Amino acid sequence: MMRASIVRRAIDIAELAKEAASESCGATAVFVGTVRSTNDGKEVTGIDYTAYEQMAEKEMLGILREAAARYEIVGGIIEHRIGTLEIGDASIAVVVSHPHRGNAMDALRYVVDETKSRATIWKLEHYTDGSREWVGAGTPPP
Amino acid sequence: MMRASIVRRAIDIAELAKEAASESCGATAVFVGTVRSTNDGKEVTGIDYTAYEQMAEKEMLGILREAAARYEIVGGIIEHRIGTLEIGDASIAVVVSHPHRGNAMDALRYVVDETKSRATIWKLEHYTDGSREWVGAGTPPP
Amino acid sequence: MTVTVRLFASYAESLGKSEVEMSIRDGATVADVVRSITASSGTSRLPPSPLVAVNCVYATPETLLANGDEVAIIPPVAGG
Amino acid sequence: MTVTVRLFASYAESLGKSEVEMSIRDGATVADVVRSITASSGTSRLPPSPLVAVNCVYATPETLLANGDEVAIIPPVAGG
Repeated sequence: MMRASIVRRAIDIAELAKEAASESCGATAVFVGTVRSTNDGKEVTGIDYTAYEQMAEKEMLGILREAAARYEIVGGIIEHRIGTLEIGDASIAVVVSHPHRGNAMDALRYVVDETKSRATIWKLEHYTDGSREWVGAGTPPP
Repeated sequence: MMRASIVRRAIDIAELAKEAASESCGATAVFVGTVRSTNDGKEVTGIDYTAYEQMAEKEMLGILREAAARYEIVGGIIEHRIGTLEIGDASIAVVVSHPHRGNAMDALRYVVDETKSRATIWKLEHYTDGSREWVGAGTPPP
Repeated sequence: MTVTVRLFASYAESLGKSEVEMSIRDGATVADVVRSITASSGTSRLPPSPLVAVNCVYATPETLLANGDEVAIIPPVAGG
Repeated sequence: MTVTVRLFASYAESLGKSEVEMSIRDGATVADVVRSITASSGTSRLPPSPLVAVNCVYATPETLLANGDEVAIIPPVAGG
């Protein structure tokens, strides 16, 4: 079970964990990224996420397939939310499942790191002083 | 927010993630261990978990404090369920939160591995052929 | 022939649009489209050789374009 | 004086009980209690020197016991 989706609604972690689970898998590892109140010392009020959706979903599904090949995960889901998010809102959730815990956690890190650096998604941060900034964190591969 | 509990009811992952979250933390990492249908090639029907509860909770809280010292996690929760569990039931959930993802995932692995090897908890596996076995996976430290 | 050029995030903001239909000559490349976008907008916020995907696959400046292609100019990503 | 001995998992099963009140002499150690438990049960399922915790803190065979101590004999753990 592999799925990668750009969504415009709240992310439901419990649902995702259930979806990625299977009877053969004793280990489910989950990462949830939320909008935090400060970034680089600036007070954040919220973030607008935008995406090149079709390509982001393709790239994220590719990342899950790479994780399946490297770590033999059985289930893998990425949901990335776009739109206007407030402090504490979940912007991304990654869930992977494997019979054993080591591989599940290795795969989790791989999928989270690769998604951050490769998915065609952008964020515009808004600050308490009224300013805003496009965050340019990663560099996608050629 | 650090908490370590032995529980006798179903583990609610979404609740735990909410409990461990804070506005300063952009990253929440979660591990869920579930009873899987096979172990060492044998077909499992269920597992009875027992614990030396008071010591297990003390040990698990100690592990969370170690993770806070090593990885500066802000929130950390361990819930371990005991009693008779069926295939697919969650026996353990670990949730840690940190401003950044790397530390959250490092801490998750530390807490999960240490809990497995140190918490005074035992499992009696039941198999489809009617046999049963005390699983002796780890060795606690002296 | 015609291609659709897509712009995102800071690039879309600098250029004041997120999608452009563009007529190109036969044999036109990714580099031609990028030059044309930069010239028409008079902006310097696009790097000289930005990342470009054609139909959701990363391309090089020399990649030849075909009628109907979607040419996306990709700013540094920042998901998560 | 009296201590409470607690047994778990396979040890509790082998010995047919999970808790024993035991009278000990002054100066008795963890090793004395372990020997006594093994002798009284006639079982060989306890290792000669199992892990023992006194009041939830791991102890050594030489650890001296006090009245009211909880002495837990700890099988290899297998949580998770």
